[in-house]
Amino acid sequence: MVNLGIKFCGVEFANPTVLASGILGVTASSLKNVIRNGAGGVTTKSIWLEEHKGHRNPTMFGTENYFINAVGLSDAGLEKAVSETFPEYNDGKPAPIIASIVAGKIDDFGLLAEKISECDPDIIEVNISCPNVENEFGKPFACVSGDAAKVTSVVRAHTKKPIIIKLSPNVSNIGEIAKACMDAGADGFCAVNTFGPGLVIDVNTRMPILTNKVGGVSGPGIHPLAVKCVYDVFKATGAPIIGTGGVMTGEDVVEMMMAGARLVGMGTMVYYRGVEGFKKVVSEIEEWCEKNGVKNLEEIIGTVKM
Amino acid sequence: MVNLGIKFCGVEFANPTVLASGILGVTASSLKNVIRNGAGGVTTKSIWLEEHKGHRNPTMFGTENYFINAVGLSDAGLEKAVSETFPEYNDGKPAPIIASIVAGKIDDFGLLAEKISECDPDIIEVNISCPNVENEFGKPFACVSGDAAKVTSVVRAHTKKPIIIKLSPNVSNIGEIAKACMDAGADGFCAVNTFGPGLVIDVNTRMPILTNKVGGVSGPGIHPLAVKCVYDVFKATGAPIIGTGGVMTGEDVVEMMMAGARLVGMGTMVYYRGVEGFKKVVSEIEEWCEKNGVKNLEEIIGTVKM
Amino acid sequence: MEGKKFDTKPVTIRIKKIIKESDNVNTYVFEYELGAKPGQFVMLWIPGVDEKPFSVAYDDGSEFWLTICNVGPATDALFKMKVGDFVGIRGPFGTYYKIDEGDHLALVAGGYGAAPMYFVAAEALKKNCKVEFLIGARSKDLVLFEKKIFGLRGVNLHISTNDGSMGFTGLVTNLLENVILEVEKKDEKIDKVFTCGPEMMMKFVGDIAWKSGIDCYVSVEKYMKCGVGVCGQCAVDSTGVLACKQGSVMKYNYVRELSEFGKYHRDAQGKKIYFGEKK
Amino acid sequence: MEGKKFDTKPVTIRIKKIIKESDNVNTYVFEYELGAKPGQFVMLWIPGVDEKPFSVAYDDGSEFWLTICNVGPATDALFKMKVGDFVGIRGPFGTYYKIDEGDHLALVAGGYGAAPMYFVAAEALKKNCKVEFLIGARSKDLVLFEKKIFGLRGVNLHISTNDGSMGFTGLVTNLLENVILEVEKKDEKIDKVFTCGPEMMMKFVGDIAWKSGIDCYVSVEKYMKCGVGVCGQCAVDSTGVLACKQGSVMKYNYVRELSEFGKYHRDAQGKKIYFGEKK
Ligand SMILES: Cc1cc2nc3c(=O)[nH]c(=O)nc-3n(C[C@H](O)[C@H](O)[C@H](O)COP(=O)(O)OP(=O)(O)OC[C@H]3O[C@@H](n4cnc5c(N)ncnc54)[C@H](O)[C@@H]3O)c2cc1C
Ligand SMILES: Cc1cc2nc3c(=O)[nH]c(=O)nc-3n(C[C@H](O)[C@H](O)[C@H](O)COP(=O)(O)OP(=O)(O)OC[C@H]3O[C@@H](n4cnc5c(N)ncnc54)[C@H](O)[C@@H]3O)c2cc1C
Ligand SMILES: Cc1cc2nc3c(=O)[nH]c(=O)nc-3n(C[C@H](O)[C@H](O)[C@H](O)COP(=O)(O)O)c2cc1C
Ligand SMILES: Cc1cc2nc3c(=O)[nH]c(=O)nc-3n(C[C@H](O)[C@H](O)[C@H](O)COP(=O)(O)O)c2cc1C
Ligand code: FES
Ligand code: FES
Repeated sequence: MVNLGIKFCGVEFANPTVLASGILGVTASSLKNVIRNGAGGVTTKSIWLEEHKGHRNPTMFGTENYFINAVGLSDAGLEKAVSETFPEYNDGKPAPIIASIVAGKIDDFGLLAEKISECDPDIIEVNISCPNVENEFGKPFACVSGDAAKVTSVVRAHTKKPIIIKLSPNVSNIGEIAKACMDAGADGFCAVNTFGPGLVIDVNTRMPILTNKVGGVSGPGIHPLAVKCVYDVFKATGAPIIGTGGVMTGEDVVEMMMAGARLVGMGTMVYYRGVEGFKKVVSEIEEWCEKNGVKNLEEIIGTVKM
Repeated sequence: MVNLGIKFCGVEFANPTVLASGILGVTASSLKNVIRNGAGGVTTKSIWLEEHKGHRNPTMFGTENYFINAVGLSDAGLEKAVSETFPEYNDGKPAPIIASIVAGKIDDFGLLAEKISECDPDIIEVNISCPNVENEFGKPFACVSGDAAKVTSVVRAHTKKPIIIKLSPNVSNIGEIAKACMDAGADGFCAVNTFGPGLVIDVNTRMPILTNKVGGVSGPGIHPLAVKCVYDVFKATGAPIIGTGGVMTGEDVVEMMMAGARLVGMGTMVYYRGVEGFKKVVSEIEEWCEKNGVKNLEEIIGTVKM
Repeated sequence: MEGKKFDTKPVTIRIKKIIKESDNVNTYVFEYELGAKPGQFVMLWIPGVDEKPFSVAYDDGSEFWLTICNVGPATDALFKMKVGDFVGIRGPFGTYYKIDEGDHLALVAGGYGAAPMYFVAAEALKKNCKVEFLIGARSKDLVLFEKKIFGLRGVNLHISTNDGSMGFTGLVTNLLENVILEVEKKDEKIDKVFTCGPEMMMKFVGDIAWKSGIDCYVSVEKYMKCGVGVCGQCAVDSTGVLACKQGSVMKYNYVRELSEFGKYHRDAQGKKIYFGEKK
Repeated sequence: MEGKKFDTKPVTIRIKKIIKESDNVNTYVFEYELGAKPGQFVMLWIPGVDEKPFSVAYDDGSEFWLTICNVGPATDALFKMKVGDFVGIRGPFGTYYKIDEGDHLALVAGGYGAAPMYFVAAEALKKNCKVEFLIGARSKDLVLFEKKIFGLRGVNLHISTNDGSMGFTGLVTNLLENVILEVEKKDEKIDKVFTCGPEMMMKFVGDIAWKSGIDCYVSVEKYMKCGVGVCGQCAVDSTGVLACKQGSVMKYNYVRELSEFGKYHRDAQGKKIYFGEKK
């Protein structure tokens, strides 16, 4: 019997797969449906203090090789999270839930963390890394280690919940930034957010396809880049990490864990394999463990022979 | 009749497709074979001053979504280029040739530029951006704008040939770096080199598959990221650019040109479509032009409606 | 390179023809091998404006139609476009109305729902079905596609208008009850009811079919962004199924258990909007 | 997810069995559905050491063999590995020996070339071919696979050794001339010559076949890094064709025109090494 359970920041997950933020995370019923389909835990879509309009469509599409999106972090705001999403999810709560929060001003992160803690999420994920916000507030906080640390310490001061920082891969020193966040009180990380941004042009109209012009790239084409980021963060901090980026199969999960992830996030996977993909991935992990004599997944974390 | 010809840094190319450096570029006969298969021009494998051993195999492999390599810039050195590659290529020279040069010390770039100029390449491409050299000399020159500019001015001082700088996508300010190179005397750019590096782990042995552990990622999965880089460099400099990264089809070429490329480099394409892919791509470009009433490819450069 | 199973990058194609159906409804014709089945939808990108879901009103393999009602910014921008202009298409997406050989079908359409139902009818005839085609509208000038449907041999067209300006006076649901009875009188039976139109109408249609013990399929049309099961915008309470993947066409047996169907939908930010509520 | 047409990530599998063929030649057996045709090669990754090309010595669909000569660091490391250890496989790559139904074939093997030729012979018998199997070696103890080949019914085994310690005394090329004559005497003819072995041997074999007007296929084995037509390391002068893609098995008609064949090959840095030259 293989034990797929993982303890992450003190929270027990039945298996290491976690729904990544922004995918199937609009409603509590959708999040529960993801758990019903096999995920070990879920992350909400990033929650703003106030209602936040995203970009107009097209906001996303996929190819055989990558997925690109610029949803623009649309959200109904804290009020909906507090009054609807969390109460509904917590009623017969099926698995741990991670609250993703996002803000344009550092202080708002503190207020959000405080308020969302009252909803009793298991973990708070601080999204400082959306690559599509470039035009709204300049560089994402995740790209400057000082900013990343500042956001972390503000959030730390406002909650007792475990906090993990969602890192951007679009930096040349992800390990350094992670270290700065650790020093500021982070309990762990989600690595990584989308890459780029990238640009896809429709050659007939000569227009960028996404209304936001550029979008964050995810999916199988960037997977090896994400694995390297996870390894760098693990090496720099040793902290618990939700390894995220182009994970499509049980073998990808195992690989991410060997690179240093304790949990593994999946978003774009549902584009290629459907929400039922979680079940498939989990059974692929189980199969691999059985074949390789791994009794407890904890054994494999960070074991890559570098 | 569509005119696919492009003038780049004063050099006439019969069509905008160029073989990227490091692919099928070991011998003159191989480079000529690429031209025979339809490319408008070729780039040599990066040439060192002295013989340079690369990494041991595995040095590369591909998946449906990306290609990863850490060849380690193996090369027989300047002597072979001077005595064999260029004389053989120039004997019945079928199309323009770009000499890619690489060095670990800034001064070596100058010496190389001077010597290689005697071989009469049409253009010199200065490779300051290989992501796999990290362990040998720290960060690549392409990741620090001061270093990039310094290399550029040293090369500038040693040759009258047009010089283009091969940029790295692994920076958060590619436009800025390009601008610094322009100010230091660059005539244009090749954007971009491979991404990352990335890491792929074999889950059975728990070993990185590449002997160098990490490798640069290319191919279709990173294409939108490369297009955005080309756009950024074009916007920052307006300079002639060889747009490179995940270009697989004639439509991808058109897209790259709309983003700002004058020529379009292809490397990994040959993995997916074979060397004969050049012919296919060129006829796809031609078809697109005919369908869209484009008589001269020059018309479309940088025309994306951003 | 060849397999394009997962390619949902919009393909830009030119508007081939625009047919005015009524004051604020146009049919847009495209020459493109879409390969849609009746009930499936596409995401239509109006470059520079927006991208929205629309049901396929017809697809003969080389040409397809979209019948679109001008209701807001995106559709309005589309109505200003001309033949030859480019739009982008992603799809076809979603489930479809499954037609079995020889079925006796009742198709119940409201509003632009007549368009996808026309597509169903056309396909049903190829499968030797008997088709009762019911259109409900507030008044005569809101009845769509009636000429095209009338032109389909083997289809019995039944129209209802609230104001009696055309056909039966009253609701299409009453008309449906009548049609079911009529068919029963002939010792025949309706095998399936397919319906597409305003959610409240589909709810009532579904309930009638349910009570009559007839399988019914409705089109669950929720706010859609991705159309491909990723964004979660179209997830339906309380099961969280995705209208763009498990739908839009779903069996009413299942739909009637959904706590949100016929009660509310959500906006682009995921906020509930109750039917009847002012936006 | 399903189509794996372009996946060349090494697959790590365990060594199932090691068979000692001679002092410095082992056959490694793997349980894996490789799907190789005779003449194709794989890239064999010895984790932590290197990855090198080796011809497939046999493949029955569920199991395949590699017959490997210990000549340097990578092969030496492999010889230290044990049953159950992991190695990585990419492939199969390259062209193969095409066998037509009922062909009368002469297979000429030198060194480890006997292994892939054994695979050819096994397949040829399935296609009702007559097979003359010629092995050339310097002496008896360097003759490989002769027992396995001897066990193939319908194959005529001909052996030559330079020192006469086994079979015909002399070069395999002389033996080939004899075999061709013998066959002609029976009013039959050799349809094709397939050869695999040291490049100089293959050159002489090719020339004999050429003079006799027999189609001949040789295995062009150049320094390979990628095996998939990308790195250009295996490009052959003066046409620049890739030994890993257009080869390794190529028609001698074409190969004899290559300026480098039988003259030089290149090292990992692309530097020429002339045959006979000390490394
Ligand atoms: C599966 C499906 C099939 C549809 N088929 C048709 C059709 O064949 N013909 C037709 O005229 N209309 C169809 N619609 C409705 C169409 O998508 C909306 O009319 C259109 O999006 C309106 O956009 P707008 O900017 O013009 O108006 P807005 O003012 O933005 O919206 C008007 C109303 O349209 C609906 N709507 C807006 N955006 C969306 C969205 N992204 N997804 C779903 N609903 C939205 C909302 O109810 C909104 O209140 C379909 C919707 C769905 C989900
Ligand atoms: C298509 C092909 C099929 C082959 N099939 C077999 C086989 O079935 N059995 C077998 O024993 N050997 C085979 N070889 C040769 C085998 O690849 C070399 O013996 C092996 O690479 C030696 O590596 P090493 O580190 O042990 O020795 P090294 O000391 O590194 O090399 C010894 C010699 O092997 C050759 N060699 C080394 N590396 C390569 C390389 N990457 N590509 C090509 N040649 C190389 C060179 O001639 C070199 O001088 C084949 C080679 C090719 C190209
Ligand atoms: C459609 C979409 C929406 C996303 N929205 C968010 C978001 O709101 N907050 C966030 O932190 N990350 C968001 N992401 C990033 C993902 O959580 C994830 O980090 C990234 O996509 C890489 O993982 P993947 O390849 O498994 O998708 C989004 C990604 C996609 C594809
Ligand atoms: C096998 C391989 C070897 C490469 N070697 C070099 C090199 O020597 N010098 C260089 O500037 N770029 C090198 N590159 C980078 C390519 O020139 C190109 O910039 C990159 O691969 C992106 O383009 P692509 O997606 O078309 O391959 C190499 C790429 C590959 C795949
Ligand atoms: S529209 Fe995005 S999940 Fe259905
Ligand atoms: S081995 Fe790389 S091209 Fe042949």
